[in-house]
Amino acid sequence: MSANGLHPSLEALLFLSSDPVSAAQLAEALEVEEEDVAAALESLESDLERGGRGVRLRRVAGGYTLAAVPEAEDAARRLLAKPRTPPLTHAQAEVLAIVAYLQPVARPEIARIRGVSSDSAVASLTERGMIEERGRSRFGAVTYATTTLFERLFGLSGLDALPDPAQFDPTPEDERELRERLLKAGEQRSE
Amino acid sequence: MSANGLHPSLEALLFLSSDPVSAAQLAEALEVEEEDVAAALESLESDLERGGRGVRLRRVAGGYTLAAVPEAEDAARRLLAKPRTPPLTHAQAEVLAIVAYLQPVARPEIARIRGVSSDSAVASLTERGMIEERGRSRFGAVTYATTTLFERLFGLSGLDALPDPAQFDPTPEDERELRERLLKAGEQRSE
Amino acid sequence: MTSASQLELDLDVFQGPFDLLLAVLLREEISLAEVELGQIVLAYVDHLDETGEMDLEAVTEFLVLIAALLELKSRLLLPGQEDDLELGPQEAADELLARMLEYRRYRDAAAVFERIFEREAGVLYRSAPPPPELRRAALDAAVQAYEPDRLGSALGELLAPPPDPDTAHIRATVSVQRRLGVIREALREGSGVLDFDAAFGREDRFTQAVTLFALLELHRRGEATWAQKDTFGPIEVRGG
Repeated sequence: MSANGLHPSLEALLFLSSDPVSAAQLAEALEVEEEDVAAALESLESDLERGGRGVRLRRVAGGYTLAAVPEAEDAARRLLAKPRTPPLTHAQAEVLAIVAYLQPVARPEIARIRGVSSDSAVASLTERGMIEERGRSRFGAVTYATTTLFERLFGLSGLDALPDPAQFDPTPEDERELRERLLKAGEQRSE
Repeated sequence: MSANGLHPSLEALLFLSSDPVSAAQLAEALEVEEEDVAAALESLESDLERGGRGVRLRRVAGGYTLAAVPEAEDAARRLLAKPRTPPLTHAQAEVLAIVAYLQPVARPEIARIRGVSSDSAVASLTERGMIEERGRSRFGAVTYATTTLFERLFGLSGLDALPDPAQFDPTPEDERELRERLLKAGEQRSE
Repeated sequence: MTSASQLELDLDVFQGPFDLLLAVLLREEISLAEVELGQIVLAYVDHLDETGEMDLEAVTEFLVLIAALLELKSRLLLPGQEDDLELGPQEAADELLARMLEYRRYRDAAAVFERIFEREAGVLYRSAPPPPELRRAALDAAVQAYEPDRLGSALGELLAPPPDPDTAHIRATVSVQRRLGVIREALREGSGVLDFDAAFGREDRFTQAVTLFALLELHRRGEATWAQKDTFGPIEVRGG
């Protein structure tokens, strides 16, 4: 079957499924080869991008799913009476970044990096479903990891799609700058 | 705005609404005249009929809704017939235990026992078909009960096959005492 | 302005702004072992009180710094437990810098996360149950995926008496002044004598830390003395 021939069934399945579905699951349901599904997904994606359509194909949390176009957000929120979820606080964002890159990570390690106890941010992220308990460290502390909801909320196809952590590595210039900043007061004083 | 210009937003709104919506509701959300919406709906309908698409516009009581094309039904059954069973989060396990042992149980009661709002866990358990709305409490709140699917997924022959709570708690309880003790512990938790 | 760099310090070994203290520490002009970190915290808390402002970023940076200084100092003062971790002043300075750089990395990542979250909040997904005729099929195909004991143990946890209430949200109200009041009251009740450990009670760690600073402050003002008869024995706080 040509890539286009699969479009209607693919669109129907993605429309019906409320969770992201993998190409393998779609291939099994459609009783076709996975590579055909992959090709059809690609052509469906570009069809949807071409404009005039209200949905886009997105790759999130290890699967494919349809999402409404962002232009419709305001009207959708009016229709569904659904307010935006509150933004992340700085503390929540820091804890989330630590958990995302170091998972599984124990609470004391999060506190050590941030220099402050992070219990309340950990609790609200857990309640918001973005992180969850995932086993224990060898010292017996509960460890945390991100959830698939986190990947959905951040539009990530998976954890390997997190922003490249190397971009946050301090450059030697950053390091020199920080050292200099700390030393600057001393220089001024000794002048 | 031309009928075609409204297509993307209109499609997005119909895509997002799980219930049928009227032309008046759509017009209000889109901040346009109802007759423009009516015209756009008609042209969207014929676009969708033209083929190559996985959804159709349906007029049902209460308004308009999108539905998957019938040709995809077999594939959809194959895809959705397998209930997705990701591991339960801590919050989901707690909510499920409360509903299983105390059913029917109202949402505010679940929140009181857990000491935190449990809306997102209730929503995902409902979504996965493990619990469902079952009547109302005498205060008018929706009450929840477990489904047959829940019993199947836990390999239970019936609700009387739930593990005896006494096994996890020293004192045996009848159901009313169990509810009272859970509420008491919950109140202490949220103090 | 709550930036720690604006903080003027008046310590036994050092007088001047906090920034400068960091600089001298980094240049090893004085040893961390001689610096009374408790006084820096007290000065900062007073400074916050005076300005009445709260710049979260500045306060966080101060906390990261002071936590790192505390840990480094405790390792300087208690060598031997982990011999390979014994730190000279240069290593301590390097580690302080490393700690700040590590925190910065996650602070920068957090800023990116906040932007992604904000952008993605505009993307809406459909969340509707499949039509009834498709849902029915799911039941026939369902096989056991979960253990019933998971429910039993979740219920058992909910029945268990709750742990001590989380006081994280009221931390900000703990002040040295208030802890001073509590300790003075306890001294009065105990006719001028108070067991050191009892002063801490079962408070959370932050309150305990502030309590320690309050005890140090009483000592500094000459309001109380400490006595310990045996090594590692109980410490008595006596009102002066």
